[in-house]
Amino acid sequence: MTEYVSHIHPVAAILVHAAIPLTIILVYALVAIWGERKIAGFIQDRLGPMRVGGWHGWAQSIADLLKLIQKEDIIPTDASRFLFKFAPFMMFAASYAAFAVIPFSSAYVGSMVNIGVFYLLAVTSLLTLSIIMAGWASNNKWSLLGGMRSAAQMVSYEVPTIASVLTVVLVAGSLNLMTVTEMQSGNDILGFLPNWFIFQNPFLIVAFIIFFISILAESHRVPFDLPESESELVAGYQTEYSGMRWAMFMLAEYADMLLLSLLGATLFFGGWNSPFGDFMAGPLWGFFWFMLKGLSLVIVMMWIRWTLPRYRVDQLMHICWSILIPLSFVNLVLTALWEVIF
Amino acid sequence: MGMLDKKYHDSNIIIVGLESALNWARKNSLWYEQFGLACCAIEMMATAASRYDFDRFGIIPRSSPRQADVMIVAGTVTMKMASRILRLYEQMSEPRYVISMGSCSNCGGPYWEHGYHVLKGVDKVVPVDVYVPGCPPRPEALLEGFLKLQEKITGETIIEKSENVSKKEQTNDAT
Amino acid sequence: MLNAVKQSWLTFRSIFTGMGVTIRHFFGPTVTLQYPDEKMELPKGARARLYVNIDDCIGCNLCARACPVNCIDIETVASTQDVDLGKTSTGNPKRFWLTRFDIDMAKCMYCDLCVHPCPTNCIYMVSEYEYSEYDRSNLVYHFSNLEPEMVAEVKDKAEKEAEQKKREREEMMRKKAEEKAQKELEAKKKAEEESNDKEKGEE
Amino acid sequence: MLEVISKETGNKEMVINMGPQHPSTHGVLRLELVLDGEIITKVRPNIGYLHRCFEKYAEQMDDYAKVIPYTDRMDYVSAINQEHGYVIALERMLELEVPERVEYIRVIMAEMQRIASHLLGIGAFGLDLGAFSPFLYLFTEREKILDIFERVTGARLLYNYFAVAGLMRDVHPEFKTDTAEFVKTFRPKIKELNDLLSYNKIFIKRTANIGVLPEKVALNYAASGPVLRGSGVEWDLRKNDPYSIYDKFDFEIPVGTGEVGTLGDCWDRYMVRVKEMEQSLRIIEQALDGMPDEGDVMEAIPKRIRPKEGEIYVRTETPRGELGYYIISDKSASPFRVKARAPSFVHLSMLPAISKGSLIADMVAIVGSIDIVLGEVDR
Repeated sequence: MTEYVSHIHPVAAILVHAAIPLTIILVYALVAIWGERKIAGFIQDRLGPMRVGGWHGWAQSIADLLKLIQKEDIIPTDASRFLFKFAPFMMFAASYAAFAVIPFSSAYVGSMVNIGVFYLLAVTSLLTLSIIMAGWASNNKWSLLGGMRSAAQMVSYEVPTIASVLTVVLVAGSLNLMTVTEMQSGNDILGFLPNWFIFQNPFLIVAFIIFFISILAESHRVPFDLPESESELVAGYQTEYSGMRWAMFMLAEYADMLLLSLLGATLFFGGWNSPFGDFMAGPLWGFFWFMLKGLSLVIVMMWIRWTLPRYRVDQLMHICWSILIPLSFVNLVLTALWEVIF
Repeated sequence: MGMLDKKYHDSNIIIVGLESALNWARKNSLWYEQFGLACCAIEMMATAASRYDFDRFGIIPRSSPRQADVMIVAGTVTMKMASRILRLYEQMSEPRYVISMGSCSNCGGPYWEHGYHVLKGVDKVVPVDVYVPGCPPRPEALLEGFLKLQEKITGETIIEKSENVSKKEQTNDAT
Repeated sequence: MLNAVKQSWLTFRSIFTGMGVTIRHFFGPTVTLQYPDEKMELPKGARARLYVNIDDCIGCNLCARACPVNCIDIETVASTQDVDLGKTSTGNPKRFWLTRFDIDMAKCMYCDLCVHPCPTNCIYMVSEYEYSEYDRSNLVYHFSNLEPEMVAEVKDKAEKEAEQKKREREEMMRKKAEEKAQKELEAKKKAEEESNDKEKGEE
Repeated sequence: MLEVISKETGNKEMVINMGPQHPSTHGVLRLELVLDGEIITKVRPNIGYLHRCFEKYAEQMDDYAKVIPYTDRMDYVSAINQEHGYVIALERMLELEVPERVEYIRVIMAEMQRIASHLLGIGAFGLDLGAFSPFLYLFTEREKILDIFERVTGARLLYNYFAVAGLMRDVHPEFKTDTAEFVKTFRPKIKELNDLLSYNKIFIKRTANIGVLPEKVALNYAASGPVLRGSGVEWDLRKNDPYSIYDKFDFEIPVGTGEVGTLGDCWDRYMVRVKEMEQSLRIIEQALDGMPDEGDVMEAIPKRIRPKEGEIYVRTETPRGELGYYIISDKSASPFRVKARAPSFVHLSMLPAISKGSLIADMVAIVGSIDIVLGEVDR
C-alpha cells in the first residue's frame, strides 16, 4: 500500500500517511474512553454508560466530545498565554508523531526508518516538555506541582524503558520496528509457540515486566498517575484547562497509552504476526492481530487502574532508581551473555 | 426539520438539526463538580456509587471546576462558604448549570430561622437551575433532578441560553 | 538482595490478589438499579414528602407547633353557626375553616415530628420523592381546598358573625351593666332611705 | 509566576490552600500548607465552613425533643450514634427507665450505624489513596444497611429515630431476619476488603509509618475512638464506661499493633476500624439473640419534657470517638445550653502535630485516616 500511494503523488502520500494513524487514534480514543468507563463500571458492579445512544451507551464519548467543543475556552489572566495555548497541541503532536514508525501491518508502516525505536523514544520525550509547559503556564500551584512531578517521573522512567527496549534491540539487532517484527514470524519454539521475543529468551520476560511497569508510569496510569492524581493535586497539570484544550490532553494521554502498548506488542509479542503461523495471516489480519495485542495491553492497564491505590512520589522514584534501573541494566548484560552463549 | 422528526422523536438517533445535536451532547455529558458540603454530599456519593450509578447518564465527577458542567450544591451553604461557592461558579466554563440539592441549599432548610451563619438559599449567590427537595434527597430524587435538567437543556437554544444567563444575572444582582 | 526479591514477590502477589478480586467482580452480577426505567418500591412509612389529608384536618395547629423548623403555616377561621363542617373520618368534630394550610417542602427537614401529635392522623409522610422544581416557590404546597372567593366569603362571614357576637356580647354586657347600675341605684336608694329612717328614728 | 510565589513567602517556600473545595478534604475543610517542594513545613487547619449553629438551635427550640433531628445533622455519617448520646443524656436527667426491647433495638441500630460509618470512612480513605473500586464495593454494603434502616425508620441518612425513653416507631416484623441475613453476607466482604486493600503492598507503603501518633501525644490531645485505639490504648467507652446495655455483650476492643509499621500509624488506625466492624457484627448477633420479640417501644412520658434544674455530661462511643453532651436545664421546656464535645474536632487539632515534615500525599492519607466529619467539627 505504501508503494502504491507514493506512486500517485508525494503530497498525497504524506497526507495519507498522516491520516491513517490519526483515524486510528481518534476512533481508538472514542472507543477506549467508552470502554474504560464500561470496564470500570463492570469491575465496580455498576453498568457504566447506559443511556446515551441506545445500546450500552455507545455514543457516550461522542456526546462528551461534542460537549467539550461547545465549552468555553478559559485562559487565566495571569497565565503565560502562548505556552498555555500551545501545550495541549504539542502534547498531542508528540504522541501522534510517534505513530509514524509503528508497523501496523505487514503492508503498512508510516515511515520505514531504520532508527524507528530511537525516533519513537525521542519524540515521546516531548510529552514531558509539554506537560511541564502546561503546568508552568497555568499559573496555578496545583498545576505546577503536577508538572514537576510529571517531569521527574517521566524523565526517570525513560531510563528503564529504554534499557528494556534495548534488550529487545540487542536480540533483534535492528532499530527498525518492521525488521524487529519480521524477525518474530514463524512458530518454531517448542514446535508450536510463535517466535515472539517474549518466548525466545527468559530474560526478555523480565525485560517485558520492566517495560510494562515503565510504560504504566510513562503514560500516567495507576499506580503511577501522580501528575494528575485527583485526590492530591485536584487535576494536576490539567487543572486550569477547559473545553477542547483539555480534550486534547485526554486525547494525547490515550494516544500515548495506545502508542506504548503497541510498542510493547511490537517488541515482545510479535507485532502483526499471527499467533497461528500462516493461519489467519496477511496484511488485514496482521492489522487485526496487532491491534488485538495492543488493546489487550491497554485493557490490562485499565484493569490495574481500577484495582490499585497509587504510589507516593518518592516511592515512585525509589522503585525507578533503586529497583528498575539496576535490574534492567543487569538484565541487559545477562541477555547479551545469553545471546553470546546460545 | 422535516417530516422525519416525529418519527425519531423518542429515539436517541442523531437525525436532527445542529442545535438539537449540540443540546443532545450537552445534556448527555453533564460532568459535575466534585465537592460536597454536608449531609447531602453523602447521598451524592451514594448516587455516584454502584447502586444508582451516575455514569449511566454520562455523569462523571471532575474535581477541577474548569472541566465541570454542573455544580451540585450539596449541603448547607454557610456565610463563610458562600463567597467560595461563587468563586467556584465563576471558575466554571460556560455552559454551566447549578443543581441545588436538599433543603439547606434550597432555602436554608432546617437552619433558615435561627441559623445566623447559614445562607438562606444558594440562589442568593449563584443562579440555580433545578431545586431538588429533600433532607437529604434520596439518590433517585437527585437523578430525577438531573433528568429535569436534561429536559431543560433539550428546550434550550444557543441564543436563548445566553439571554437566560443575562436575565439570571440581572435577577441575581437585584436580589 | 534476597529481601528485595522477597519484597517484590510479595508486592506482586498482593497486586495479583487484588486483581483477582476485581476480575471476579467484573464477571459477577451488577447491583445497579436502572432508575427511571425501574424503581425501587419504598418501604411502608418511608419519609419522602409530607402530605395532608385536608378533609380530616381539624385545624388544631399541633403539627405546626411540633415542627422544629416552622415550615407549616396554618390559618384557621372559626366556622359560623349556620354551617356544620361535619366530622372527620376519625369522629372528631371540625370547627374551623382551613383558609390556609401551606407546607414549605424546601424548608422541611423530614423529621416526622409533626406526624405524631396529629389527633386525626391527617398529616403524614408519603413515599413520593420525585418533585424537583425549576422554581423554588413551587415547593410550597398549598393543601387548603378552599377557593379564594370561598376564603373571602368565609372570612367575611366569620368576621360578621364575630362582629355580631361581639355586638351581642356588648349588648349583653351593657344590659348587665345597666341592670347592675339599676340594682346599685336601688340599693343606694334603699340604703339612703334606711339611713334616713334611722336618722329620723334617732331624731 | 515564581516571582509571585517568592513574594508571598519571601523565600523558596510556597503557600498552598488545600480546600475548601478539594476532593480529599472530606467536606469543607481548608488546610493551609506551607510547602518546601512537596514537603510540608507547616500546616494549619482552617475550619468554620460548615458552622451550622447547632448549639444556638438547641437553645432556641422550645422542646427537648426538637433538638434530636439537629443532633443527626452534626455527624451525618453516624446519625443514630449522635441521637443515642443525646437521648441517654435526657433519660439520665429525667431518671427514666427504658424498656429492655428498646435498648436492644437501639444497640443493634447503633452498631449497624457504626459499621455503615466505618464503611464510608474506610472507603473514602481508600479513595484518597487512589483506590476507587474498594470505595464502591463498600458503598454497596452500606446500601444494604441503609435499606434495613429505611424499612425501620423511613429515612436513609438522617433518621430522627430515637426518642426520649423510646423509639419513634416499632421495627418491622422481619427486622431480625433482615439483620441476621446482612450479618451473614457481610462477613466474607471483610475478607475481600483485606485482600483488595488492607494487605495490598502499595496501600501498606502509603500508610505504614505515616502520620505516627504516639500514645502519649494521643492522650495529651484527648484523642478517643479508633484514633486513640490505633495508638495502642485500650479505651472504649462501651467497655470502660458502659452505657445502655453494652455491659451485657461480649466483645473485644481492637487496638493498633504496629503490624506493618510503627504503632499508631495510618494503617493501624485504618485496621482498627476494619476490626471494629467485626466486633460490631458480634454485638449485633448477640443482641439479635437477646432481643425480646414483644414489647412496647415507647415508655409513657410527659408530652413536654421538663427536666429539673441541673446539668449533666454524658459521653458515648460514636464511630469517631467520644461524643459528649453537656446539657444545662433551667426547669423550662427548652434546654438552657447544649454543648457537644465532638471527637472530630479534637482529632483535627492534632493534625499539625502529626503531619509535619510529611508530603502532600501523606497529608491526604493522614486526613483520611483520622476520619473527620466536618459537620461535627464545625457543628
